[in-house]
Amino acid sequence: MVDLNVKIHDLELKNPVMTASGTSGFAEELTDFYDVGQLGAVLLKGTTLKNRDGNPYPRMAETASGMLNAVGLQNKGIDYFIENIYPRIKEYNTPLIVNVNGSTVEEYIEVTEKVNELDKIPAIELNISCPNVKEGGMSFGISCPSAEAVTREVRRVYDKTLIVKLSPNVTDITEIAKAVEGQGADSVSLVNTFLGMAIDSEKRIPLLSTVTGGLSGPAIKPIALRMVWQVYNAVKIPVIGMGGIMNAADAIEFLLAGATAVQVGTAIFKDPFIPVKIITGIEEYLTRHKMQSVNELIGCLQM
Amino acid sequence: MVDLNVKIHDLELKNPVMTASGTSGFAEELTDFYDVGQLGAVLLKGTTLKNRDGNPYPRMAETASGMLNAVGLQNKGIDYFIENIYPRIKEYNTPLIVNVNGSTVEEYIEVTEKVNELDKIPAIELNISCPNVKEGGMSFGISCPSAEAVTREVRRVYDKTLIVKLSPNVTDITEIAKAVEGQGADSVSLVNTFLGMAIDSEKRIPLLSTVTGGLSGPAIKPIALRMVWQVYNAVKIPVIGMGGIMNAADAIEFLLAGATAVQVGTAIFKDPFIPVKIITGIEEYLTRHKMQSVNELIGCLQM
Amino acid sequence: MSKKFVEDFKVAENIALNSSNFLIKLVSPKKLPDIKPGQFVNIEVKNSDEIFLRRPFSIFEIDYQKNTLSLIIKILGRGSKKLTELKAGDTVNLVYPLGKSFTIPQSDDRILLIGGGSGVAPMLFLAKESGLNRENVDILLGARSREDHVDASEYSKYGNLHFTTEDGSFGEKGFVIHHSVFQQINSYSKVYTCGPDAMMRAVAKTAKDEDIFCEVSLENLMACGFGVCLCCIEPTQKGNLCVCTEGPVFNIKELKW
Amino acid sequence: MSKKFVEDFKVAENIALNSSNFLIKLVSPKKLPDIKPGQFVNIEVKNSDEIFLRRPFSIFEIDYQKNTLSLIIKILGRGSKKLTELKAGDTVNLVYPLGKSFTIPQSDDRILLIGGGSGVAPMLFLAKESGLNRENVDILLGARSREDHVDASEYSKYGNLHFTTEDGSFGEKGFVIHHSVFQQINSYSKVYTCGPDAMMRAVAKTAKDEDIFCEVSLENLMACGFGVCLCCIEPTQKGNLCVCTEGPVFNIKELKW
Ligand SMILES: Cc1cc2nc3c(=O)[nH]c(=O)nc-3n(C[C@H](O)[C@H](O)[C@H](O)COP(=O)(O)OP(=O)(O)OC[C@H]3O[C@@H](n4cnc5c(N)ncnc54)[C@H](O)[C@@H]3O)c2cc1C
Ligand SMILES: Cc1cc2nc3c(=O)[nH]c(=O)nc-3n(C[C@H](O)[C@H](O)[C@H](O)COP(=O)(O)OP(=O)(O)OC[C@H]3O[C@@H](n4cnc5c(N)ncnc54)[C@H](O)[C@@H]3O)c2cc1C
Ligand SMILES: Cc1cc2nc3c(=O)[nH]c(=O)nc-3n(C[C@H](O)[C@H](O)[C@H](O)COP(=O)(O)O)c2cc1C
Ligand SMILES: Cc1cc2nc3c(=O)[nH]c(=O)nc-3n(C[C@H](O)[C@H](O)[C@H](O)COP(=O)(O)O)c2cc1C
Ligand code: FES
Ligand code: FES
Repeated sequence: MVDLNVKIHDLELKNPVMTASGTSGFAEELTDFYDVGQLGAVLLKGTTLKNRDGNPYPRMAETASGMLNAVGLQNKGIDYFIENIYPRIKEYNTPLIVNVNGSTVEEYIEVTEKVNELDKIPAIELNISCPNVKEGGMSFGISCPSAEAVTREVRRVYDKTLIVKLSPNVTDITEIAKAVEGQGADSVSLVNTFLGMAIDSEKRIPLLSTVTGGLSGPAIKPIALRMVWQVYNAVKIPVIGMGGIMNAADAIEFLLAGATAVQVGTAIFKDPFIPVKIITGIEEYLTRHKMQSVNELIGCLQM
Repeated sequence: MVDLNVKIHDLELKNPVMTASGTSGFAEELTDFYDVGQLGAVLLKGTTLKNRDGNPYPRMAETASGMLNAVGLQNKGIDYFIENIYPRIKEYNTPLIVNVNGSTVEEYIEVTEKVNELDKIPAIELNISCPNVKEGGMSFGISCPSAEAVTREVRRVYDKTLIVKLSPNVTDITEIAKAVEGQGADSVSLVNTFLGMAIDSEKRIPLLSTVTGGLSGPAIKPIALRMVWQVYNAVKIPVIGMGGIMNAADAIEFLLAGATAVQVGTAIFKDPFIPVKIITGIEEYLTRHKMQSVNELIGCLQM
Repeated sequence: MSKKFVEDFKVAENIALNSSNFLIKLVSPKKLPDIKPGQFVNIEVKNSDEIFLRRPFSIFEIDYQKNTLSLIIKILGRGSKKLTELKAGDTVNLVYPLGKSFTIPQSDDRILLIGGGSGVAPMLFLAKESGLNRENVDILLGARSREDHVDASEYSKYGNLHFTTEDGSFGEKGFVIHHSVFQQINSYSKVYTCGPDAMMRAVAKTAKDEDIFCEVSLENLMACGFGVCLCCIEPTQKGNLCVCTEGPVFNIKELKW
Repeated sequence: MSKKFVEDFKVAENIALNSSNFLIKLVSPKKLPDIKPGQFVNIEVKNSDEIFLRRPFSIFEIDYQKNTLSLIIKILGRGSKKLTELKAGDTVNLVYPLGKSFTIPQSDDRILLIGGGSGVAPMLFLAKESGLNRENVDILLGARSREDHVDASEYSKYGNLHFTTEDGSFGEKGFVIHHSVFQQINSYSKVYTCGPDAMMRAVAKTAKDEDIFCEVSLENLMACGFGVCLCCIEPTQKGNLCVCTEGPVFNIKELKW
């Protein structure tokens, strides 16, 4: 038996495979297919202080080996989550992580304070990288001062594992990573989606109601992998890698580049079983390569 | 008959379809397939002051809907070009544009001065965005002051059409575009490749000798298109768009987003006839949509 | 929430109904779960360098004995084209059953089913499953021309078939809302419709004006099909709802139409 | 520079030579250009969501009457696998003819052709085109085991066939450099080799030591195949050269081996 356990600060995971925020609902949707207790963790849908309707339809466009989305953080707000959803899902046998969003630092703080009270939420992922909202979101994640400010303030009110989710839409992602590490982030997760655009050449209109949206899927994997590798070499806190992971080989590439755990996002739309298949695939890989633990892969790219 | 002519500053093109630098050799290679006189222009292979061996093998890796390259500006230097290659190609019936590279501002200037003497080279493309060289290259293109400095100095010694090629590996490409416009660039071309990475999960080694390389192909199209649209809305000089263009529909999307002309790169590796097919395709599109001129498409995205 | 599956099916047959519509019958190695009219599958398009996501299609017919499930696929773009090229014996992967079904009529209902284009599929499925006597079921199918209609004659045992064509080449001339049975919309207790947006909106408008129960089945761009991506929304009285889980069937009163 | 083409061919036949090697015969609707041993094609792999670039394969046989061109494809990864699934009648697109050929022997040459793995293809092509009497041509083919050898018996009319297997199940036991004809390398005026890197390096080393003319055909990762991308380089005495245009055939004196 190989050992798949990994640790993200205080958070012990039975395996390094999480599902990404905004691509796995509130975990319940996945339970229609399988027991989510198999997963390393589930990142819940991006949550804000108040109800948000999100952006108008159309919100997605297929692209070469990927897709654009412009969901825009549609959610019913943190109070609705606490009252109506949390009670239904809190007994799932996997760590549930809330993806915290805000248009102002105060909003981030308020949401975090509320989540801090929830026994069964061992960690939050601070989303400072959503490209699909007008205020807040990515604007916090593309400059060091603002990324620092929001991390510092949220850290003050949060006791458990604080993961900060980074935007890839920057010149040097290691600077942002170091900035949030300096303000007490326990881990960084990367990457969120790349700002992209698609056009209907026949109708001469943008395919998304918001013109631009977030690019995800295998198309972005080479860039995401490079960023994970750069950040791994720049910070001391554990890195959570994602961006286009479709199978176990992809996940292992991220581990080798330095990720302690990975998140699977868009792949779930193609097949909700992919995260589970990746867990099995990593297990098989370790056995085949006569390794005892997944930790033997993390950061072990040979140069 | 529809009108395909476009103008990039002083440069009149018979159609808006160019082949991208580093993907169409010195045009001669394409003449093995067809008459390059059909093309709007040919961007010649990246040229430096002195001979460069480029990076060690392996220099490429296939990725989802794209590829990474780490060629590293292999070329024999500007003098070799002028003496040995230029005389062979100068009579081609299409504008030949030299892609100028350097590790220092002085090198950029020296190469430019030499190219300035060549009658049949009506324009240069200043490459401040190559991700595959240790010194110079992309480092000039990711900060406004350095992009400004090199553009200003090159502008001083160059009389003909000066195109500056921008890197997409930045937080805000419009700032760089505005910076080089401010220093006298006649046009900007974008995007160069995205810095990416690929790993062999079985062997646990990077697939490129240089670990990271430049991502091109359809995978990057949504991001490239977004950047072209942003830059078009930020500057007054003509924009040349590229990144993953594989067919006429793709090219038209870039024109709609604001590109006055497009460059076709990686697609040539799949089929060297693609640039020619795109010209025909644009012609057909204009006829089908009862348009007289390709200028009716440029920047005409309906919002 | 209800149990959903990701399963490989084999293509049993693929029949061209006309130049653009294909009937594809798929067989599962496993017992099919319970499936109701209005539900759909999300189908993987293999061996294509252009297609990344699955494509949703309404379920048209079910045979629980033979474990077959049929779809009617109309060629719209690249994915539907590729699917219509499937051959008997090929494997396709489905995520299913997805979405909510139509409200099954009660025994005293008189229903009108209005289908257009590929929306014919769930209408015929509903006719079959309605549990009503055929005289209480009217099926109105619209198309541009005679050759765009699929052969629905088998369904005359479940209801009275009526047709319109825009060019008058078959059935009554005009759109479905111009058909004589539609003029009697007040004689039905429930109206169901699936098809092009414009058609459904026209039907819904009359049904709303006349205050008749009416359900429509929306077609929307979907990424996941099971409620996790929030791409497939429709603005409703209760805010933006996911068409894939809260629909595709909606009562027109819920919508902002 | 010489004229090159991008052309659709039809698959005439696809024959499994053994479990991993396939002989694929392609037919062109047009007259084939002149093609020499050592030249290659860059072939598009269609209907795959994983493969973006073409894959290079040496030309194995040419029939100018029938306008056919054959390849021997060994399954290595995803692209070669997909190509070996081609069926008669399928269309494939080639960029060709690419690269430089082997130096055609002169009438007084005695030559040794050493092939391993998929490198067998250009060696047999060269045997056929050498223009020499069969007694002046020795063809030495190496493989792991009997079942890994392709049937080359037809080529005995162009030269004397010799075989090695690592397990001794066919021909002499060992690697090609252990074979008795290789021991007589001095009796040849020209040695040609194509196959796994380690094999070619071993052959080249002896040829270099013995100062015998020797050409090798390199296999390298290629993006374009016609000299524009500069991805396929080999460090040589003249600096980094493109394998696709300056090779794939190199005289070992040019290399840094
Ligand atoms: C719940 C549901 C049930 C459906 N049932 C059926 C059915 O039974 N039979 C059938 O033939 N079709 C059905 N459809 C529609 C079907 O999903 C689309 O025709 C198909 O996905 C198109 O894929 P494509 O790759 O061929 O088109 P693409 O090449 O992806 O697109 C071609 C063009 O059509 C547009 N388009 C594609 N899909 C949609 C859509 N869903 N809504 C609006 N515009 C779209 C695109 O934007 C583009 O302009 C259903 C859709 C939904 C959501
Ligand atoms: C000039 C030339 C002539 C060739 N002639 C033949 C021939 O006649 N018959 C034949 O079977 N093969 C030939 N090859 C090799 C053939 O091109 C590769 O086997 C094929 O491209 C592999 O593609 P794939 O998609 O199956 O492998 P992939 O899935 O792309 O790769 C599988 C693994 O093999 C490695 N690999 C792939 N291609 C190469 C390569 N060219 N060099 C080194 N490592 C590689 C990859 O890095 C990877 O680790 C030739 C190559 C060249 C350059
Ligand atoms: C439809 C969709 C919705 C998303 N919503 C969120 C979100 O609410 N919060 C967040 O941090 N990331 C969100 N993301 C980004 C993903 O979590 C992930 O960072 C990104 O998609 C890259 O990974 P992938 O390529 O595996 O999908 C969303 C992505 C998609 C495709
Ligand atoms: C193999 C290769 C070599 C390249 N060399 C150069 C170069 O020398 N100078 C340059 O400005 N861009 C170079 N590029 C970048 C292309 O010109 C182009 O900007 C990029 O590939 C995006 O376009 P595409 O997706 O159509 O290829 C190179 C790209 C590739 C793939
Ligand atoms: S398609 Fe994903 S939520 Fe409906
Ligand atoms: S493969 Fe492009 S130069 Fe050789």
